[in-house]
Amino acid sequence: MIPPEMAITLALGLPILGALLIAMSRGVPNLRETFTLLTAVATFGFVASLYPAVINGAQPTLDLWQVLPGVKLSFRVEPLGMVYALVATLLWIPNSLYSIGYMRGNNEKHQTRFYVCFPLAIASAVGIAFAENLFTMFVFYETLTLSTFPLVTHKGNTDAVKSGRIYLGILLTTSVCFQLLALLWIVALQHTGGVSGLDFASGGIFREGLAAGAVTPAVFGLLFFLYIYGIGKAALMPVHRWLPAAMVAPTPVSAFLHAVAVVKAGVFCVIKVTVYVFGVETLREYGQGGWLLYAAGATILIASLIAMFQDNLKKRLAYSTISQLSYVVLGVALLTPISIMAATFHIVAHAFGKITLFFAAGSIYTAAHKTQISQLDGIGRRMPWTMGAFTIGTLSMIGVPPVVGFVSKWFLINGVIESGSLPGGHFDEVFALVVILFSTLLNAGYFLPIVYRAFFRTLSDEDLKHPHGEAPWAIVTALTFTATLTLFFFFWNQPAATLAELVRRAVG
Amino acid sequence: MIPDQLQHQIPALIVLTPLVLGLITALIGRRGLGWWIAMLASLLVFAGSIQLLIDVMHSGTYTVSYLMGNWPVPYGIEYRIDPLNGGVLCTVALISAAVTLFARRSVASEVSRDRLHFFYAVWLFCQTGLLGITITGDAFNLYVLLEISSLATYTLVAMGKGRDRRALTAAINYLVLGTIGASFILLGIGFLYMVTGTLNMMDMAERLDAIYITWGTAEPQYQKTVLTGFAFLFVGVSLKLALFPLHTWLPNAYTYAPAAVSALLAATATKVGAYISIRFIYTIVGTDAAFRGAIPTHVFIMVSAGMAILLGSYLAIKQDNVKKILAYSSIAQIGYIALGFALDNKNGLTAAVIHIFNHALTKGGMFMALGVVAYRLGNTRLQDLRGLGRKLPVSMGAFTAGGLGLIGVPLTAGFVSKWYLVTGAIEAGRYEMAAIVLVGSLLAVVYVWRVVETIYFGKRDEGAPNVQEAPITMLVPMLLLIGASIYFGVDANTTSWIAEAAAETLLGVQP
Amino acid sequence: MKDLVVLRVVARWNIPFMVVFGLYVQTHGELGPGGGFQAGVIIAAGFLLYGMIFGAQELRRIIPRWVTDIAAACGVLIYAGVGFWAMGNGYEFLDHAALNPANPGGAEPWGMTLVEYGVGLTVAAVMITIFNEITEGTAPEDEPVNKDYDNPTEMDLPRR
Amino acid sequence: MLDFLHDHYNYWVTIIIMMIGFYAVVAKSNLVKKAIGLGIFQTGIFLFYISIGKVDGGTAPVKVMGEQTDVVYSNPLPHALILTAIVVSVSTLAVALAIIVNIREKFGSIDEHDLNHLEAEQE
Repeated sequence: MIPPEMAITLALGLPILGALLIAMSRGVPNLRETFTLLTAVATFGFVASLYPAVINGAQPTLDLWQVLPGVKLSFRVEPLGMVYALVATLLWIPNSLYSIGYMRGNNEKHQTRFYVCFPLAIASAVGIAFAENLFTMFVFYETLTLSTFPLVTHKGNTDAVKSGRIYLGILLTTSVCFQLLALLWIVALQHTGGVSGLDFASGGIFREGLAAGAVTPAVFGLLFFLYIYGIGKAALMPVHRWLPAAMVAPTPVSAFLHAVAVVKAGVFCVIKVTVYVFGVETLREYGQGGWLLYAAGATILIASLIAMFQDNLKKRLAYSTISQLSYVVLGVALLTPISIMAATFHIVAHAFGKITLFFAAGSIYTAAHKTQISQLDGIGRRMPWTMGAFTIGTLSMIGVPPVVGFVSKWFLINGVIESGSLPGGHFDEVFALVVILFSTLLNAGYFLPIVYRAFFRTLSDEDLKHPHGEAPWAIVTALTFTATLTLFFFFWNQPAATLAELVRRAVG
Repeated sequence: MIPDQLQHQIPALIVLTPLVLGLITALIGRRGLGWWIAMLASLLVFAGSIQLLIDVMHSGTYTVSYLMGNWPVPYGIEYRIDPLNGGVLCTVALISAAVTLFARRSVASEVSRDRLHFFYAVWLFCQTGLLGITITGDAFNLYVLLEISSLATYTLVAMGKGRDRRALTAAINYLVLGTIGASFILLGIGFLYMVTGTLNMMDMAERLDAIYITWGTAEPQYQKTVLTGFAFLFVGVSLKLALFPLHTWLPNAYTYAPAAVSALLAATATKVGAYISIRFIYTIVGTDAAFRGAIPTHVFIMVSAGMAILLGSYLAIKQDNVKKILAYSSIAQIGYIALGFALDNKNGLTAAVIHIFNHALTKGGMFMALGVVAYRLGNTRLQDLRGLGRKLPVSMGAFTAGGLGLIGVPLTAGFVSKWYLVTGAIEAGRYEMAAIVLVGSLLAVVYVWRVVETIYFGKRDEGAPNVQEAPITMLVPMLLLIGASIYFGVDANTTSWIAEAAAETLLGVQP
Repeated sequence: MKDLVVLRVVARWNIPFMVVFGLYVQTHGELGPGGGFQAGVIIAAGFLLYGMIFGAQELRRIIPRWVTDIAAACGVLIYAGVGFWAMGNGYEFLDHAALNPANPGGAEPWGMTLVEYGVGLTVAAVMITIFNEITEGTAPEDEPVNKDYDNPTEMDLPRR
Repeated sequence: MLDFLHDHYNYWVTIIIMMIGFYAVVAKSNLVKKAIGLGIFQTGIFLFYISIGKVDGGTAPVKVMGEQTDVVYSNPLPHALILTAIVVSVSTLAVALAIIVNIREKFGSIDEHDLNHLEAEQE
C-alpha cells in the first residue's frame, strides 16, 4: 500500500513529470503518446489508491509549504474532492486514447504542446480537488485556466484567438474580480475574527463570526454571491459565454476540459465552498439560497432553449452542458443534505454522459468531417458504434432509467421534496420541480431529433458520393468505453454513491 | 566570515564603492575595462547590501547606524538602515547587479564605443545616488544624492540618442520636471529644517513630535510651516515617483533610453522615489500630520493612485510600442505602491514595500526581454514582434512569465503584492480601492495579452530578418530576475517577513 | 575676441591674480571663510576667462582634456582616500582623528585641509570640463564666440 | 497687514524669484530659456535657505578672537548646505546645456514647438 501522503504527492506531481517527459520526447510521437497514456493510468492509480482510506473516514493530508505567513499550499482528501479527482483522472485515460486517434486522424499541428498542456491541466484539477484551503483552491483554479488556454487556442487562427480572449477574459474577470475579492475579504475578516480560518471546515467557517457579530449577514450573503459568480467555470448565466466560445478547441479538449475537468472544477468548487466554507446550515439559517435557486433554474431553462436552436453539434452540446451544470448548482441551492448528495452524484453522471457525446461529435468530425446537425441524416448506419454511444449519452442527459443520468435526477427530486423550509416557502419547491421536469422535456426535445436523424433518415445524395466508415480504432475504443461506463454505472455506482453519501453526512 | 571591522564599515562602503569605482572607470575605463569595473562594483555592493540586511534583521532593534566622520548624531551625517530601506537597498543592489551583467552586450549595441567608459562611469554614479538615497539618514544628504542619481539618469536617458534621437527630448523633459521636483524637495526640507533646526531624519521626527504637542495651543504657525514643507516635499517626491498626474516624463524617458537603462530605471528609480515618500510620511512627518493634519493627503494619494492604475493601464493598452506599454504599466504599478502606503495600515504598507521589490524584479526582467528584442531587431514596435515566440523562445517566455506577474496570477510575485494590498484596502474599509486594484489587474491582462498574442499567434512577415536568441550574458540576468519573481511568488516568506517588519517599524508597532 | 586689445591686456593682467587669489582662498579654507569649492571656482574662472578671450581651442591647448579628466577624478580620490585611510585604520569614514590618533582634535585641520584640496582640484577641473563640453563643436574656432547681433540667425529670433 | 508683508519679506522675495523662474520654464519654448528659468527657480530656493540662517543681531559665523563670549553668530549650516545645492544646480545646468547642444545637432532646432512637430513627423 502506498502511504497516502506519497499518493497525493504523486497524483499531483506525476502529471507534471509526465508533461516534462512529453516535452522532451517531442519528435518521437510514439514515445510521446506512450508517456501520455502511462501518466494517465498511473495518475488514476494513485488517486484511486486513496479511495479505501477515504471511504473508511480518513482524510489524508499533505502540507506542501507556506507561501505567505499563515497561508499554506496544502491538501486534504475528503469525499467530495475524491469524487471529482476520480472522475477527472479516470476519464483522462480514455481521453488520452481518443486524443491520439483524433490528433493523428486530423493531422493537427503542435501536437507536443497539446500533450504537454493536458497533464498540466490534470495536475491543476487534482490540485483543486484536494485543496485544503481557499487559497490553494484559488491557485489551482487559476492554473487550470491558464494551462487550458493554449489548448483552447490550439488552432492559432483568428477564430481561435478570439475565442481564447473570451475564454480567458471571462474566467479571469470573474475569478479576479469576484473570487479573489471574496477570498481576500475573508482573509481580512480572519484578522478581525470574522471567520475561523481559510481552511475548509465541516459546517463552514462563518458560524462563530456570524454568531459573534464580527460578520454581518449582509457581508456573508455578499461573499457567497461573489464566490458563486467568481467561480465562472460553473457557467451560471450570465457568465457562461466562455463555454460555447471554447468549443473552437479540438474535440478532445472540448470533451475532456469542457465536459469534465474545467466545468466540473467549477461546480465542484461551488459545492465545496457551499459545504465547507459557507456551510449549508448557516446559509439556510440566514436565508441565502433563494436567489441561487432561481439563477440556476433560469440558467437550466434558458440554456436548454438556446441549445434547441443550435445547428452546430458542438455548440448544442455546449449549451446542454451549461444547462446540466446548473442542475448541480440547483442541487446546491436547495441546501439540503440529499440535494448536495444529488449534486455530487450528478458531477459523475454528467461527466460520463457528456464525454461520450463529445467523443461522438469528434468521431463524426474525424470520419465524416461534419459539424452541423442538419448534415447528420442517416449517419447512424455508417457509424453504428459512434451513434450507438451517442444515443446512450443522450439518454443519460435526459435521465431515462437504465442510464446513470436517471440516478442523479432521482436524488435531486428527492432533495426538492425534502427541503421543506426553503426561504420562500412552497413556491421555491414548486419552481425547482417545474424546472427539473420541464428541462427534462427540453433535453429530450433537443437530443432525440439528432438520434432520429442519424438512424431513421436516409443518406442524402451528396453524402452517398463520399463514402466513409467508422472513425479510427482509438476513437471508437474510447467512446465505447465511456458509453459502457454510462450504462454500467446505473447498476453499479457503489464508489460514487458511497462518496456522495459521505458528503451528505458531512453536510447533515 | 567577514571581519567585524569590515562589517562595521559596510554602510559607508555601499555608497563609496560605486562612487570611487565610477571615477576610476571615467579615468581608465577605455579599452573595454568600464564594464568589468561596473560589474565588480555592482557585485560588491550587492554582497554588502545582503549582509547589511541580514545584520538589520538580526540586530534586535531592527536598525544599523553608521556615523560619517564619527560626528555625533544630530550634527554629522548618519547612515541608518532599518528593514524598510534595507529591503529597498537590496532591491536596488540586486537589480543593479543583474542589469549591469545584461548591459554589456546591450549597451555596446546602442552606445558608441568611445563613450562606453563614460556610460559606465555615469551608470555607477546613478547607482551611487540610488543606494545613497536609500541608506542615508540625513534629509539634506538625501537631496544631494537624489540629484546625483537624477543627473546621472538624465545623461543615461540621453544616451539613447544613438538609436532614436527622441531620447534627447525625453531626457530634457525629464530634466526639467525632475529638477522642479528636486527643488520642491529642497524647499520642503528647508521648511522642516526651519522648524526643527536639524537635518537628521530621526532627530527631525523626534523634534516634530515634541512640536506637535503644542499644536493648537501655543504656536499654531508651526503647524502651517510643517504642513507647507510636507506639501512641497510630497509634490516633489511625487514628481520623482511619477505618481499620476505627475507622470508625464516617464513614458518617453523609458521608451527611448537604452534598453539596459530602461530596465534599471523602471526597476529602481521610481522605487526609490516611493521609498522617499514612505520615509517622509511615516518616519519624519508622521501620519497624524500628513494624513490627519489640515490636508487629508492620503485621500489625494488614493485618488491619484486609483487614476494611475486605471488610466495608466488604459493608456498601456493603447500603445503600439511594447516598451511604451511597459512604461505606462509602470505608472499603473506605481499606483499600487502609492495606494499601499496611503492606506495607513499594516497590510497596506507591507504591500507597498513588498511591491517595490516584486515589481522591480518583474519589470526589470521584462525590460531586459525587450532589450533582447531591441538587440536583435533594432526596435520594439508591437508589429515587429509578430511570431517572435518561436524565434526567441527564452526571452519571449520570460516576457510572458513576467507579464503573468504584472497581472498578478497566483504563484507569481505580483500576486503576493496584490494579496496584501487588497486585504489592506478591505481592512481600511476602502472597498472601492480594492475593486480598482482588481480591475487594474484585468486591464493588465488586456495589455499583456495583446503582446502575448502577437508574440505567439502572429505570423512573421515575409522576408523579415532571421533572428536568433540573444547571447548568454543577456539571458542569464533576465532569467535570474524572472525566476526570482516566480520564486518569491511561490515562497514569499522571506520577503513578507522583511516587508512586515518594515511596516511594523514604520507604524511604531513593537515587533 | 582676442583681437580686442583692451580685453586681452586686462585679461592678461587679471588672470594671474585670479589664480593666486584662488590659491589664497584654498589655503585659508580649513578654518576661515573659504575652502576648496570657492577656490576651485575662482581658479577655474581664471582659466575660463582665458578661454573666452583666446578661444576654447587655445584653452584646450594649454590644458588638454585628459588633464582635466584626471584632475577631476584625482580630486575626488584624494577626498575619498582620506576617508578610506580612516576606515583602514579602524575609524569611521572621514574621521580625521585617524590622521593623528594621539591628538584627535589637532588632526581635524589636517584632514580638512587635505579634503579641501581634493575638492578644489575637482571643482576647478569640472568647471573647465563643462566649459569644454559646451563649446566643443558648436563654435568654430576661428570665429569669435560672440554672436553677430546685427544679423541674427534663425536660432536667435523670437518665436511666435 | 503691512507688518505681515514686511516681516516676511524674505519669503515674498523667494516666491517672486521662484515664480519668475517657473514662468520661464513653463512659458518659454526655447530650451535654453527653460534651462535659465530652472536656474532662477533654484536661486529663489537658495535665497530662502540663506535667509532662514540669519539670526537677529548675529554676525558672520567666523570665530571672534579675544575674550568676548556673548557674540551671537548667524547659523552657518544653511550656507554650507546651499553651497552644495549650488554645485548641484550648476551641474544640472551643465547637463541641460549638454543635452540641448545635442538636440540642436540632431534636430536642428531647440524650440519646443519645432521639436514636437519633428517628433510627430517621426512617428
